[in-house]
Amino acid sequence: MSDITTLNGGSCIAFKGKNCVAIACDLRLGNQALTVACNRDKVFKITDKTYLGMTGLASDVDTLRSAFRYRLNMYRMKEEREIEPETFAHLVSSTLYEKRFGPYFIEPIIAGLNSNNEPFIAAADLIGCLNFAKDFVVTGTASDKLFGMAEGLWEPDLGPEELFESISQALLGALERDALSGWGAIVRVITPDKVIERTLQSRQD
Amino acid sequence: MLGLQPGSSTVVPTSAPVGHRFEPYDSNGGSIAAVCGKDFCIIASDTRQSTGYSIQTRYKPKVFRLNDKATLATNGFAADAEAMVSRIRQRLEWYRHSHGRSMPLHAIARMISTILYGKRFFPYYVYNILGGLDEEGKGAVYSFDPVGSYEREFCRAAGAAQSLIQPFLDNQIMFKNQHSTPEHTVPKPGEMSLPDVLKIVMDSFTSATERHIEVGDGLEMFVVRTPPSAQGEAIGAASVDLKAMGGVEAVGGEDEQEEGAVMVIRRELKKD
Amino acid sequence: MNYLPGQTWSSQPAQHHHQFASASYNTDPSAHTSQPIVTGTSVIAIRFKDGVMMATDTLASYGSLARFMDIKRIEKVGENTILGASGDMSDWQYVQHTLDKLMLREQNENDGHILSPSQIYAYLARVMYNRRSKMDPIWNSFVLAGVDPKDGSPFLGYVDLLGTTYSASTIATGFGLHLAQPLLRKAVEGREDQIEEEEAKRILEECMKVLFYRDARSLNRFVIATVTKEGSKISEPYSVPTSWGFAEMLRGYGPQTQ
Amino acid sequence: MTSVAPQKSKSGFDFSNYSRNHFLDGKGLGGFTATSTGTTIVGLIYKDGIVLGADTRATEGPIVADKNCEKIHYISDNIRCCGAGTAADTEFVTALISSNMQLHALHTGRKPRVVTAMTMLKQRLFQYQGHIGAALVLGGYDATGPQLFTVAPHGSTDKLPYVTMGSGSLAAMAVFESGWHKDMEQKEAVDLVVAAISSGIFNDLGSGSNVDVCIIKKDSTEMLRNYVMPNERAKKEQKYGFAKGTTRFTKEHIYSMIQKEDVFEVGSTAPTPAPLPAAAAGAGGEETMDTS
Amino acid sequence: MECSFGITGKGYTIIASDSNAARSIVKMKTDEDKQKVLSDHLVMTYSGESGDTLQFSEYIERNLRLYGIRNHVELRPRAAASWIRAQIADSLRTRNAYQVNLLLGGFDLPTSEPALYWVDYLGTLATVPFAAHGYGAFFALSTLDRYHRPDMSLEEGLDLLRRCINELKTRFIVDLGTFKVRVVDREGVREVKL
Amino acid sequence: MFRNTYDSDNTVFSPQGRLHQVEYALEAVKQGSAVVGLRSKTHAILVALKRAPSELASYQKKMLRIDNHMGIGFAGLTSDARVLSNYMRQLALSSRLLYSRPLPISRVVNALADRAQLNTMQYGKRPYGVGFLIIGVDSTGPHLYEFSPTGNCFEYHAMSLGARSQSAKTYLERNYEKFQDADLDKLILHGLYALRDTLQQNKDLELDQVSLSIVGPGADADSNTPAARTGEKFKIIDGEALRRWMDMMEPKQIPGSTTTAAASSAAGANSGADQGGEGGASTSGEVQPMEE
Repeated sequence: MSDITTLNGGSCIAFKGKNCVAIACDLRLGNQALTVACNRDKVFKITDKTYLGMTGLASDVDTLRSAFRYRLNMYRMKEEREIEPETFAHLVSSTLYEKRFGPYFIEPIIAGLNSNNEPFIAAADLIGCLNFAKDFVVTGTASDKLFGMAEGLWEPDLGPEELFESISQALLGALERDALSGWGAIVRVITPDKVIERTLQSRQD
Repeated sequence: MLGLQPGSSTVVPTSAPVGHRFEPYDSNGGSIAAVCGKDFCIIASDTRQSTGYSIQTRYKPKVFRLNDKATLATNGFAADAEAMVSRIRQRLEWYRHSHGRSMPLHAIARMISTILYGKRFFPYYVYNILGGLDEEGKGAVYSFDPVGSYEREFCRAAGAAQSLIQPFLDNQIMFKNQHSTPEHTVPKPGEMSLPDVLKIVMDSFTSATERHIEVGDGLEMFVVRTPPSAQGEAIGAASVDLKAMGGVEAVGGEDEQEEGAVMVIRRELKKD
Repeated sequence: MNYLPGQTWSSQPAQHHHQFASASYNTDPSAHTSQPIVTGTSVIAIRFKDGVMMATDTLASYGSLARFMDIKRIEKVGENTILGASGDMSDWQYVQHTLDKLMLREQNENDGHILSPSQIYAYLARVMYNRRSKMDPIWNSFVLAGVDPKDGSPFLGYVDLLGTTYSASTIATGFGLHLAQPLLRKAVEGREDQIEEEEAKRILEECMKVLFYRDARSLNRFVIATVTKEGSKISEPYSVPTSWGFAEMLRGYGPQTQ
Repeated sequence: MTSVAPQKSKSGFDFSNYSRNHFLDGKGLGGFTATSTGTTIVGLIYKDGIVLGADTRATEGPIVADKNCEKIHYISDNIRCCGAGTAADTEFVTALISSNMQLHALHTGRKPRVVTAMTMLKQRLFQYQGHIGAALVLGGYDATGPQLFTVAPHGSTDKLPYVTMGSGSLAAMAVFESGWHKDMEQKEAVDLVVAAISSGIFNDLGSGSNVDVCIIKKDSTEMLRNYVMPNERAKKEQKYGFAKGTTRFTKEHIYSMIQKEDVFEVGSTAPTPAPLPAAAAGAGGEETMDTS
Repeated sequence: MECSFGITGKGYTIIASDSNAARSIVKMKTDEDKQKVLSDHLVMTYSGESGDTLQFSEYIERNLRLYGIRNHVELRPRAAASWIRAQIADSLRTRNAYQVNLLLGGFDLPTSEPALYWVDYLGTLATVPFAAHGYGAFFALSTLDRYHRPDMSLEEGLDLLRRCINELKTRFIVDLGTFKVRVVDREGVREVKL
Repeated sequence: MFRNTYDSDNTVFSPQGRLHQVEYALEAVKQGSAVVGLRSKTHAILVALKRAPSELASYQKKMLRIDNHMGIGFAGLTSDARVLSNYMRQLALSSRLLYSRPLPISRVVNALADRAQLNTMQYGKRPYGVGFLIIGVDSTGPHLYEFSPTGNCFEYHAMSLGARSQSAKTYLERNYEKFQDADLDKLILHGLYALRDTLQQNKDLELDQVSLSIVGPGADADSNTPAARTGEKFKIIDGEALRRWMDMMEPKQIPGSTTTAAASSAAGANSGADQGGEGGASTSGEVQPMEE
C-alpha cells in the first residue's frame, strides 16, 4: 500500500447512455488501512451538465479542484459561455501535463453533455493522457474490478433509469471486492433537463 | 512516533541489485474461474500461454480432469502447474490402488493443500481451483492460494483477470447488492440452470479478454455433473444436451469414465 | 543475516532467500550455473503436411564474439526425433550426451519398444524441471520435433530452463519468438496439413533471412532438419541470398543530404 | 494572502511539485505508472510517398485503458507522426512541435519540411535526456520529396525507407523485412503496412484492436482511421440489465434545469392553450440549479 | 506519541489534546498547551514534528488575526480550514515541508452549527463529526463510532471524551497523562476541566 | 539323499547343483490355489480359483491391477504378492511420469526377475514365496508372462500356477493352438475348462469361487487422448458378472453321479483330465499359513 495513489483509496466510474451520462463514486477517505471519513464525495460539478470525478491523493484532489474552479471561472468570464465537456477535458489534460516531472497523484474522469446534449465521457492518467471512450471510463483503487464489471454490464443506448441501475451495480460490485474503496456511494445521472443524484445504500465495511 | 506514524512505511530492504541471478519463476498469464450449481460444476479457463509481452502458444490446456467427479484448474507458472498436477494424478492412482475407488472431492482438496504446503519455502507458484461434485452429488468449488490455504465456495475466479471476473460473478451468480421489487424478485444464489451459468462464464471471459492483454485466444469450459443415466429420465444438469453446444467427452485423469460425466465445451476468444 | 544452515540463534525461523532455499543447502552460489557463456541463437520449427521441419544457424557466440561458426544445434535422438537447442552450448552437449545414453539403454533392452518423440520430450521436460528446482538450471531453450513411426502422428514441443513446456504448430525460441513466430504463424496457422515439404523449407528460409537481417547474434549459414514417417534427415549448412540495396539512397541518419 | 496565480515557467513545465514528490518518495510513497501505449507503429516509403500505420490499443500495465486511441498525430497538413511509449509524452510533444511548425511555416512563408520537425523533436527530447518517453515515427512529403524518420526518446534519429517502433516493432519489422522492396505501388504498400501492424496486433500483447493507416503523397494526405477492424467485440451471450429499483438508495436529489416551461398544442384540432403554473411540475424535492 | 481528539455535539465542539512535550522518549514538559485559539469561535490543536508545529500554528494564528483586523469579520471555520489546508499543501512543495497534523474545532455563528475539520500533514481535509490524530485514532474511533450522537449535550460530549481517554488508559501502553480540553460554542472558547 | 544337509541356506548349492531353498519356494507357489493365464492375438486373460480360509471369511483376492494396461494373478504368499505388486505399481507410475509411456510388460518382468534373483544370491535373504501370472498390453501387443521366485520369467501363450496346476497345463498344452485366433468368449471358456481340471473329481466350478481378469486392445492408449475411452483396460470380473461365461460351459461329467448319459458323454469329450476324486467338500491337507 506504499503507492501514493492508493494512500487515501477511492474509485470513480462513468457510463455513456442514450442522450445521458452517469458518473458515480464511493465516499471513503482513508489513510492506508485506517478509514478517516466516509463522507468524501469525489465528483464535483463543473457546469450544469459536466461533472469531474477525481481519485488518488486527496490533498491533490482538493488542490486541483480549486485550480480548475479558478481556470473555469476565468474561462466563463472570457468566453461568456459554459465550457464544453470536451474542452474541459483538454483543460484538465494540459493542467496535469504541466506538472509532467512532478505530477499530481490523481486520475480524473469527465462526464457530461455538450451544448447540443450529446453525451461525452473521458478519462486521463496522472500526466494528462486523454482517453475518449465510447462506452465507459473507470479510475481509482478498484479500477480493475470496475473494468470487469463495466465490460460485462454496460450496454449501448441505456436510458437514464437503466443507466442508473447498471452503473450502480457495477460500482457496488467493484467496491465490495476492494479494501480501500466503499463506505457508501453517490451516483449522478445527467440528462438534458435534469441531474438525478442518489446516495446508494451500501455495506459500511 | 513509532512505525505507525501515518504515511511512514516499513523499511524497504535496499539489498544490492543482483544482476543476472537465476530466477526460477515466470508468470504465464491467463485466467481461470469455477462456478457450481445444485447438481453440476463448471470449471473454465482461457487457453493462452504467454511470457512477458509474447504469446508462447494459443492453445495450452490449464484445466485437468482428475476423475469423474473432480476437475482441477491451474494458473500462474505453467511448469509448476504441470509438475503439481502430475504429482496429484499419481497420488490419485495410488489411492485407487489401495482403496479400489476414486478419491472423493473433499479428500482431493485436502491432499492438494498438503502437497502445496509441502513446498512452503519454495512454493508452487500456482493458483488452483478444484471443481466437481461432492459425495452427495452437489456442485462444489474449492479455491487455493499457492501455499495451500483453501476454502469451499460457490464461485471463484483466479489468475491475471481475477479482479475483473470475480466481482462480475458476485453480481450475476451470487446476486450481491440487489434487492427485490414488486415487479421483479431477485433469484436465490445457487439455483441457476446449467445453460444460464454457461452464458455468464462465457461473458466473463469475453469481458476479461477485452480488458486484459494476457487473456484470449481460446476458452475451455469443463462441465462436471452426474451423467444422464440410461434408464430413468434425466433431471437437472443431466438433462442438458451439452453435445448440442459442441460439448465433447473430456480426456485425461483416472480411466474410470462414465459417458457424459465430464464434458468440455470449447469456444474461440479474440487473438489480439 | 545468518545463513549457516541449521545453526541459528534467532527466535524467528532462518530468513530463507530463494537462492538458498534449494534442498542442497549449498550456500556457495558459484557451484550453480548462473549465466550462459557460449550461446546459440534462435531455433525455429513448424509442422507441415508430412511431418515437422526445423531450422537453426550454425553459430555459437561468446558474448558478442562470433566464436564458433560450424556447430551443430540440431541433432537426431533415435531415428524419428530431432532436437534443436538455443542457449548455453555446454549444457546442450550435456543434454545430447544424456539423451544418447537414454536411447542406448532403450536399444539394449531390445524388446521392440523404442521411445516415441512425445516420450523423449516428456523425459527431457522432466529433467529440465528438476534441474530448475535444484536452482542449477540447464540454460537452454529446446524445440523437440518428431514423427511417431507407429501412428505417423507429428510432434512439436518446446521446453526451456524453467521447465516451461508447450506445443504448437509453429515454435520459435529466443529472438525467433519475436521476429520469426509472427511470420511462421501467418504462413502455417490453420493450414498445417496443406503445406508441402518444399513450401515448408521456403517458409523457414524466409525466417532465417529475416533473423539474419535483425538478430545481431545470427549467421547466414544454417541447416534444415526434417522428420517424416520415413525418418529424419539434417541438411548440410547452406545460406540464402540477402539484399541490402536500399542503403544506396541513404545519406546519414538525419538532416544530411550528401 | 499569497499571490493568486502561480507564475509560469519558461519551458511550460512547472517543477514545483518535484521537491514535494521527492519528499514523498523519501517516505516510501513514490512510484507512479503513466499510461503506456505498448504499441506497434510503422512507416515506409513507396513510389508516390509515405504510408504510416499504427494500432489503437493503450495499456496501463496489463489493463487495456483505451481500445481505440489515436496514435497517428497531426504535425502539419503534409506531415504526420506516430507515437509510442508514454502516451501523454507522445501527445504533447507532437502537439508542441505541430504548433511550432505552424509558426515556422508562417514565419518562413513556405510549406514546412519533415526534417525541420525531426530536428525540433530530437532537440526537445535530447534536452530532457529521455525523461520525455516518446518514441516516434515521423513521415511526410515536402519540397524535397517523401521523408521518413524515427526519433528515439533520448533524441537519436534514423533515416530509413521502412521503420517500426513500439513493443510490436519486431513483429512488424519481420513482415517489412520479408515484404518491402523499392518503388512499391500504393496498394501493395498499404497492404504491407496493414500486414505489419496486424502482425504486431496478433503477436504482441502490448498492441491490439484496430489498424490506422495514413497515406501522404505529394499533394494529398489521407488519414484512414480504423482502416481495418479485425477485433470487433464478441457478441455477449445475453443482455445485462436490472429491473428498476434493484439498487436501493437512501437519498435522492433532482436538480432540474427547466427554468420555465410552456406547452402549446399544435395542429388543427388544438384547443386554446390552458394556463400552466410557472414552475415545471416534476418529482418532489426539486431545487433550481444553483448556477452561482 | 502525541494524541488529540475532536467531538461535535449540539451547539458545541470539544477539542482535546495531550499535554506532554516529549523529545524522543523523554517527557520534557507535562503542562504543554498544544492548542491555539485562532479566533473567538475557532480553536486548533496541532501534533507532529516538534518545531514545525509551533512555527506553523503561530503563522496561522497571526494571519487569521490579520484577516480579522483587515476585514472586521472573523473567518468562518470552513473558510479558515480550507485556507489552512492550502498552506500545508503549498508547503508540501517546498524542500522541507511542515509535518503537522491538525484538528480544527469551531462554531459557525451564521448557521449556529458546530464545525470540526481533520487535516493531515499532506493537506488532506475531511469534515467529520468526530476525529482523532495519532495513536488515539486507532483506539478511539471505534468507540466514537459506537457512542457518538450529533445532538449530544455538552455533558454527554465530555463524557464521551472521558470514555475515549479511558480507552487509552486501559489499552495504550504509553501513559499520555492529562488532557487539555477546550470547548467552542456560541459564547466563544473556554477551557474545561475533565 | 543328502537333501537335508544342503537346504538350510538359500545360497548353498547341493552336489546335484540345485538350490533347495529356492525349490522349496516353488512348493510354496503350489500351495496357492490355481491361476490360469491365456493369450490370444488380441487379448490376454487370467482365471483363478478363490479360496476362503474359513467358512466365516470372505474369498481371498487372487488378482491385482497394476496399471490401466497391466495386471497380475498370483499364487502363494499374499504378503509377498503385495510387496512385489507395490513395486510393480511404482515402476508403472514412474514410467508414466518420466516418459508418459505405459510401462512395457517385458520391462517390469525383468525388474521383478532381477529383484527375485537377488534373494537367491544374498545370504540371509529368503526367496519370494509367490508366483505371478502377468498379463498386459503394450505397443508390441498383448503378453502373458510367468514370474517365478527363482528369478526366471518366461513369456507364454498359456500357463497355470498353484494347486494341481499340472492338470490345467495338460489341458492348455492340448488346446493352445486354438487360443491364438480365439475370440474373447472362447478364450475365457478355455481358461475356465483348464481351471476346472484342477479341481477334485467330484467338484465343479462354483460362481463365487472363480475370478476373471481381461486386458485387450487399446488398454495402453495415452490417457490424455480420446482413444483412452475406447481401450479395453485391465479389469477384474467376479461374482454375478461371471455367470455369463459359467453358463456357457459344458456341465462337468462326475462319475457315479445321477447325471444323464448324454450330458456326461458330452462332458467327457471336453474334459480330457482324469476324473479321480473323493467325496468331502472341505479342502484336505492344505497348509494353513501358506494359503493366500
